Amino acid sequence: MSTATTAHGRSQHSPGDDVLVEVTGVKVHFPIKRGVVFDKTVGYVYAVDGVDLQIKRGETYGLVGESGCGKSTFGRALLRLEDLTEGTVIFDGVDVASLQGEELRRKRKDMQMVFQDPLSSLDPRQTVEALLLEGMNAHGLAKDKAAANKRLRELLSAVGLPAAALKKYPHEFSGGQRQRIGIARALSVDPKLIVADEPVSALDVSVQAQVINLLEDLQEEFGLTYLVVAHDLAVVRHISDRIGVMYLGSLVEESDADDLYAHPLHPYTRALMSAVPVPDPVVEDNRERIILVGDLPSPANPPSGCRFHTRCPWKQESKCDTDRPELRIVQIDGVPQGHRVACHYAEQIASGELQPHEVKAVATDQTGDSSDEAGSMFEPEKL
Amino acid sequence: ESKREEGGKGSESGGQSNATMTFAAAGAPKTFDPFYATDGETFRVARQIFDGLVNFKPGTADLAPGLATSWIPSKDGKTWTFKLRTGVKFTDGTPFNAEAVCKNFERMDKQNEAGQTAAVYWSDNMGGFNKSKDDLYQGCTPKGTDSVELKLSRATSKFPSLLGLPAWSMQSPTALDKYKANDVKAQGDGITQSEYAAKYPTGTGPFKFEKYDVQNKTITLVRNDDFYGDKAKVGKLVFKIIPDGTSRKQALLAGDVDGYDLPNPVDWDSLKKAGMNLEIRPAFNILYLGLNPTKNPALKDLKVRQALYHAINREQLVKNQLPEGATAATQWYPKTVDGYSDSVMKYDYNPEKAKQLLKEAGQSSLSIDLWYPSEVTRPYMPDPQKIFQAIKGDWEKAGIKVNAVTKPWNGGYTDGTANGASPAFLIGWTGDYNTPDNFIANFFMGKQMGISAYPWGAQLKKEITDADSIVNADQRTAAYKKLSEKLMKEYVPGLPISNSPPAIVFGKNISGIVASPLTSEDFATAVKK
Amino acid sequence: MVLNSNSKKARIDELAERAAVQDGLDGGGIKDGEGVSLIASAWARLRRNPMFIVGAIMVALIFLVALLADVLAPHDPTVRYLADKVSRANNPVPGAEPGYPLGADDLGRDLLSRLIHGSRNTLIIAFGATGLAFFGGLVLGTLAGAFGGWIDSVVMRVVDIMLSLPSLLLAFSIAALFGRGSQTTVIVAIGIAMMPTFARLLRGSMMAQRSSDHVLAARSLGVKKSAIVFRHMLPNSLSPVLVQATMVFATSIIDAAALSFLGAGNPDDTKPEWGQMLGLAQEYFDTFPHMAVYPALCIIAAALGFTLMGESLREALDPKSRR
Amino acid sequence: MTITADANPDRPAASADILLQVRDLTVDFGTKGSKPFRAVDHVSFDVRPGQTVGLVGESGCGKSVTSMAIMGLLPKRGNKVSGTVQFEGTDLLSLSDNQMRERRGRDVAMIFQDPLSSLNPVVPLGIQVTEVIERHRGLSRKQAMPEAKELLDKVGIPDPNRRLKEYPHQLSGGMRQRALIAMALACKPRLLIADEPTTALDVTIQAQILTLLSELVRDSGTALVMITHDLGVVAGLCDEVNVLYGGRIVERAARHDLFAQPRHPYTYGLLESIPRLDAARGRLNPVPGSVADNLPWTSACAFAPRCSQPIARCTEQTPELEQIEPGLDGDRLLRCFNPIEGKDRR
Amino acid sequence: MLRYIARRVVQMIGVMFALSLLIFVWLRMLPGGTVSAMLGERATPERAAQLRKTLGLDQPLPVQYWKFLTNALQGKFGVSSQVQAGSDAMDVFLTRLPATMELAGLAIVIALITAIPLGYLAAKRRGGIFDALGIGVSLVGVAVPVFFLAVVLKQFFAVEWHLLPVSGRQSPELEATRVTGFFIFDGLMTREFDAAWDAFKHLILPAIALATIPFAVIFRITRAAVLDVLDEDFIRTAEAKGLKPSTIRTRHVMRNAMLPVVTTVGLQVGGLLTGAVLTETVFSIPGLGDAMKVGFQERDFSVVQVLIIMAALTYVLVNLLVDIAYAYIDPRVRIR
Ligand SMILES: Nc1ncnc2c1ncn2[C@@H]1O[C@H](COP(=O)(O)OP(=O)(O)OP(=O)(O)O)[C@@H](O)[C@H]1O
Ligand SMILES: Nc1ncnc2c1ncn2[C@@H]1O[C@H](COP(=O)(O)OP(=O)(O)OP(=O)(O)O)[C@@H](O)[C@H]1O
Ligand SMILES: [Mg+2]
Ligand SMILES: [Mg+2]
Ligand code: NI
Repeated sequence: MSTATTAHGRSQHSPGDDVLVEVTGVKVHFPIKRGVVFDKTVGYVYAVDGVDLQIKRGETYGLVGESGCGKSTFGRALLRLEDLTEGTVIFDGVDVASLQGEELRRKRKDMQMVFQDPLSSLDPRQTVEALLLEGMNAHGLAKDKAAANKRLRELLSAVGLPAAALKKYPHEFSGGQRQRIGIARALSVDPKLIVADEPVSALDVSVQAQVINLLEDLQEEFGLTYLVVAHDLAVVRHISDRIGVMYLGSLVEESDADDLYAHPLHPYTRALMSAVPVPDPVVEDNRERIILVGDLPSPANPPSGCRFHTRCPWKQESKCDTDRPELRIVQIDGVPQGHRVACHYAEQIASGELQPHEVKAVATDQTGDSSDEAGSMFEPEKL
Repeated sequence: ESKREEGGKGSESGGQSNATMTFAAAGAPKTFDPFYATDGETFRVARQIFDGLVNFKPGTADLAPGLATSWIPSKDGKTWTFKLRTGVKFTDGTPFNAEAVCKNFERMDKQNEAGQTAAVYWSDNMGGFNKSKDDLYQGCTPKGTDSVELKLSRATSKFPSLLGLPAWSMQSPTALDKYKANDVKAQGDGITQSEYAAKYPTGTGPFKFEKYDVQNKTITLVRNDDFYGDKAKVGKLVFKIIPDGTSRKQALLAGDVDGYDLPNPVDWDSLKKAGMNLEIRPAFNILYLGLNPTKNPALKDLKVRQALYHAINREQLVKNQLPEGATAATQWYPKTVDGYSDSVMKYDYNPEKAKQLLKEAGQSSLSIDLWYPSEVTRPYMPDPQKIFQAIKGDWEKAGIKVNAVTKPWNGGYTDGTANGASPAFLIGWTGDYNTPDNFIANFFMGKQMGISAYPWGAQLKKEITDADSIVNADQRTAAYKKLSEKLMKEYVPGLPISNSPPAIVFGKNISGIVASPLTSEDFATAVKK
Repeated sequence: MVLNSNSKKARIDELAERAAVQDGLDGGGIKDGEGVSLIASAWARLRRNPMFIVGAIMVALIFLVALLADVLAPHDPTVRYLADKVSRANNPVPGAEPGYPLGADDLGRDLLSRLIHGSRNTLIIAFGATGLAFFGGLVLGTLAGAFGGWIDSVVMRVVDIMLSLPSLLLAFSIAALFGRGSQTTVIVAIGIAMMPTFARLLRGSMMAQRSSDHVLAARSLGVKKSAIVFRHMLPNSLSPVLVQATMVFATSIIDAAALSFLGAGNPDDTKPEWGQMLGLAQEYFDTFPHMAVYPALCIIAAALGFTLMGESLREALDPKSRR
Repeated sequence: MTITADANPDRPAASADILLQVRDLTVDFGTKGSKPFRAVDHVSFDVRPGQTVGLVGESGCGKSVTSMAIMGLLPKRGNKVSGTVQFEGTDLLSLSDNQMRERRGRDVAMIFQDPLSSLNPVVPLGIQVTEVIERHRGLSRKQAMPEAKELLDKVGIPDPNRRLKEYPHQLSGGMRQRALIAMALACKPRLLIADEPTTALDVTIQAQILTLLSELVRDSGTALVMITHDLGVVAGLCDEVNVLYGGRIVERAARHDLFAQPRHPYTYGLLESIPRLDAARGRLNPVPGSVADNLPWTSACAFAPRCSQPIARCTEQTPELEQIEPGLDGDRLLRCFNPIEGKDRR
Repeated sequence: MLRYIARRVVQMIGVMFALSLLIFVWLRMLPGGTVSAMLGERATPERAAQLRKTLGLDQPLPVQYWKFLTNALQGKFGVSSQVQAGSDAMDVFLTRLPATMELAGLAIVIALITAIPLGYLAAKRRGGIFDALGIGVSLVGVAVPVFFLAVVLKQFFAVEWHLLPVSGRQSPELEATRVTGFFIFDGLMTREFDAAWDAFKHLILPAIALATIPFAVIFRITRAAVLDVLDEDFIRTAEAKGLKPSTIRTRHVMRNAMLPVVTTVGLQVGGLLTGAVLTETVFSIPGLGDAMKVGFQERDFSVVQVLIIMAALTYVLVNLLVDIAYAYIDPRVRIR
């Protein structure tokens, strides 16, 4: 590839300052319904609970967090595949959150999605050709047969698949190839933004690297903007320009990718970082680990105050369990501007003034966390 | 431990035994008070526990003394005096006497609204209730203890044969009162019977009602040891309800039951071969093809009706589709009925003649809707569908176009035909007692056949009523013979098809039962070996 | 609700979902040429399944007989050739004789010809009833599955009520509603009685499709709703319904027989049909068992053929069995 | 922390300090009917008491099948297992079903990838823990209960008394995995096989579980066979690492050696494919193609089509697993005609 | 759980109400009716009108329905005109329920005790002799019309070989005491063991005929469920723990495999009722199926109405019980 020789694939296409997506106060709450005669809403799953962020044009924004923290839901909400409970999403100057019907459908051309499971996201009964043409037809991009054909070939070569793939069905491909088809489909309508929800989690390491490279190349070539959702911090760090760390429905920290590794400020980020295994025994042997106790609390019943206080080794007597910290810019030496964190004591922790202490694990009850229950507990989303 | 008595044991004296005879019934009796019944299942049971004032000679439809030993009408035929049997007691101990008879009649005549609709036999034959103008019954006066006088509003041939029907059974007045026999209520879709009818039917007959086990569908009667006549030969008589025909047969063959009624004619042969006692009753029914010119004006022409008649190969139909012993009908009632004429006009099978007659009537391309019922079998019509097929085939051979119309018996068929909605239809009748009136009055007085559409319609109705009110039996018989001839020659309001003998069958070890044309066998004479 | 609400529904939904979830064969390198669709690969599996082959042969034979009935049948099934031999009293069912290998029925019509023509009417009933149930269920299920919301609620409540009645009873009472039985009433009765199962099955798998990733993907592509329903959801939901249809074929033949047995079938025997022949032969069960046994064997063969096909189809389409 | 410098597979069998000795373990699937498929191909390795041995490789390389074959858990039909698995001198493969049952859970225990599906959803946790104690130590359920409680306590499950009465779905993922570990350790087995024990878990939970495992192994002296596709996990935990490709071991080394100087192009490629958290590295250098492209080992190197530096011999001959010059921590084995030379990754 | 039951009960009431309305209207749309059934050949237009008036059938439908509903709420469901003339329709249901329950109960027991072990063995030795046997029997069970099978069984076992009684519930000669109406139970309770045995013998053939379809279904489900469970990871865990095969079979395989089986058993209720109509006809058993058939044929609408509603209610109730049983076996659905 053309850029393969450069030392680093990321961000030569230096993102401009112009903001493509501006998200403010986005909340997505799923009602929990129950009742004897009629279903009443008895509570909510606070899947996304107040997220503000900006994604600049051409940049890759990475979103990390543990399973169930609301990353996917946020990604879908951004694309209006999920109805927002609150908040606005300004995409390219338009508030997507308020769009409806046909308008929204047209807007979809500009924002696309790549899914985690490459097979289940492809209709098993359609050939690759039909899959790719569908979006083009929906937006009037395949004007005539010849043009469409040309475009199909372009797409396939862009994702590194042979033209023979067109007549095949998804189940005839390997995992990596399927993911390429998924990416080609997203590209087929010429979007500005691609939300990639765990695009490589289901893939083997070697294939994962191929897809990561592909994503980077495509960004270069088409000037795409990415929101990459993943739970693998190393992957996110690798491909992102900016990273947001999510915990229980909201961002706890946000900064440039390199800066986050250099200066993790939030206790949760620190713990996360220290937990990621590194394929280097020397590093591993000398690492200092912050082992968190307990599990992620249920998003249906999030803790008060700082969402993280139940597991935080730096938790203080005051404030933590009562006041919910804002995502704020901190003034710490060596920490560049634009590093935001949602912790009352970020400065004190950074300076070493506060030291971690032992945390007693509280047993969390896992109710309603398995997907089949969620399926029957909640009405599936509307079309 | 249970307190059940051990069946089958006990002394055997005077041809009597304590044996149990089990008879398979096709359905459950609708009630045990025969006064409100119309179904044969009720009547069969009622026969065994009740007696009427008059009775029928075993094996015939002729009258015989019952609880009355003799009777005489007045000159005008409106007052009848009955001499009663003495020393008879109901099974609850109430003496049978003139007072009891009158109480019975008063009870029958005095019905509330629901009772009036339920007492179909009474209203059919008596015409009304509460001594109203239409009511045949006008009063009962005891003459001493052993004689009563019944007053009628008009003379009729029905009397006194009618009193031999189970509906006119004499029932214990004490029990009737005590268990509120007349307390009949209409509720929702049905009519609730009294406690009397459900649990305490009390009569003077050879058997006593013991119990009806609804859950096992069995009715148990036990011998009435105080019976005035010959005591029953079996100690216990059980009716086991087996609705499925094949099962009844199998149960008999397997020895589970000792007999059943109306075996399917296709089984007669095999039953006989298996050594069963198959009793074929004299035919006392008729299958006819009703015609209604109000629905198809072509039928107004006598020639058309005659043509239709000539076109039916009744001999073959009888052979193919009807049981052994069935005969092609020549007139509107069977041979055993007084008033049957041997010199009626005969309509032999002759498709050519039929065509000729139709041509003469200008109806060469006659097309007719022929109705036949589904979901039913009748003694006179074991398989309506097949009889229909046969007639249809015959008619088509004579160039008549036949449109099949079929409706479930209870799902519109009887309704439709009764209301005169069908131009041609298959239906029939089983006689209740031996008078022509019991047949023809039923056929021609209603809307069914659209008699009024004919020029002779009113006349026929009058002729029927007139014949009925002749008091002298011989004169009456003569009048009916003439009427029968006229019906077959001049009127031809419909086409009598056949008389089929119903059978009853018993196991090898059962004897002594005399088959009755009225299907009212007396089980008291049954002997079980 | 966490509990599986009404279990019949739940069971149907589960089957639907299971069949709707697709998993794939791992593909190797991309070879040239046409792709192999799921249907094609299912077919490839089917072809090797002896159960399917036996079933298909049985069904094909019946179809063949039905198509060629006019040629194959030695006589007209409605003409009473042996009427003269019939005597209810001592020979109700004429036995075999030259030209009439199985003898005649109780009206003197050739039994063999009636059996042969019976295949045609039996298939008409089975086809009619299954088709009606299928399309009715398809419409209801699609409505409910595609729109959700109150349409779904209303449709499903009706379906629930129908489901809570035993299907044969439902058919029986629908047949009774017409008063007079005919081929059409039998078809309609059985068809309606079978409809709710189809509706539920389809709705179940449509629901599973609705929340599936590939439908989400189509939505995010901006594909029109109708296209999503008809191009993605419906085709992917059909396989359990198709399997069910094959099964209903078998049951509808048996149900038609049961209706005749209960006296609610088609009384017009000029269109012979096996169920009806069996029903009408009731009175001969013990005296002339062949009258019942022949049509019964035909019914069993047909039902077995379709069941075998259905079972093997289910296996072929069930992703779980692709191990 | 390597116990011995001698990792030669050709050592005399069943030497006293070898706990598990796997020799030429081969598993063929589809013995009749369908196309035969060799999932595990002459795999040999040793495990010493207290040692942690890693098996790494991408999906489908035969890791799980190897472990299942050792445990005798492969289905009875449709496969053929050959070779020997000497455990403390007995060949496990030659044991009868019943004899094997006696040993499983007592001498050799195993934990699996998906902690939810690996627990019986309709049986309370307590019974699932005690049943193994009852089975192998002849205790009654009543006697076993306190032990179960202690076990849960030991693996760090808070409020064990309550948890014993609960069902798996009421526990979080990490807790379920802890419960599985508790069951595996209930009879103090001398060998524990862990098949991707943390793959289904979040990183923070993974860290908890890995820490727990290494502590338990250290405290009890149980040997551990760690199966994973995550080189990071191996780097932190294993004494010796076996890299599998297409059912064969392609490289074996002590962990420091392996990561410092990967010699097999596959190992090297894997390491190059992984984005690292601790360093902003250049563009990833993935191994091209995917596992499905592999050739059979019979007449060539199965990795050749994906290899970064294949030579002619690679497609003509099958390389053998051979001892190469000792690494920093001891002997190492390699199956390659054209190994990577002189790339020190430190 | 309680809330769930409450919800289901409320739903049930709604369904019953809708159903009663539906059936009421529907039955009254049927041609013919009680009146013609009661009168038969004796029907004349006048008499029919008279009867209709007496029974209140001449009133507008809504009025009739209202009357029916208010009566029904007081526990009066109308009077049977044919099936058990004069009895309250609910009594008809109650007197006939035991017969059908005995029959259906024995049938389901037969189906369960044969299908579940066979299903387990078939799955465990997939492709083996038990598998083939089970599949064969279940295919035949589905393909042979119940009534035909019933007739064949009866012909051989009762008529030809005289091994079992031909029809009915109990020999009347025994004069058994009636307590609950469940003849076998009554016989055992009153120690009339001969009566219980006799009633049981009467049940054998019909129950076998009726059991074929549930057998087929339960067998198939058990087989599939066991196959599924055998593939589950926790079975592997259990094996890895070295548990005894019997422990694995009962505690781990069957417990889980029972889940779909339990649901299926509930679903068989409808099928059993359908089958009961046919077998009760063939064996002349005075149960609900027989009442249903006669009710329809003779247009005994009060009875049909009650029977249909009760059938639906039974169905819903059984399934509620099944759900509760399900919750008992499966802790995952036990929440709340
Ligand atoms: N349609 C829905 N209805 C109700 N709750 C939902 C729905 N979708 C997601 N949730 C809940 O919202 C929370 C966040 O889910 P989400 O899928 O966004 O998490 P995630 O961070 O993507 O996790 P993962 O890494 O497992 O994909 C979870 O607790 C989930 O159960
Ligand atoms: N029962 C089986 N029948 C046939 N092939 C099998 C069977 N089990 C495993 N295989 C095949 O054996 C090979 C090795 O499988 P195995 O499960 O050991 O891989 P793995 O290394 O554990 O992969 P993963 O990381 O995905 O768990 C795979 O190609 C797999 O398809
Ligand atoms: Mg997600
Ligand atoms: Mg594995
Ligand atoms: Ni890069």
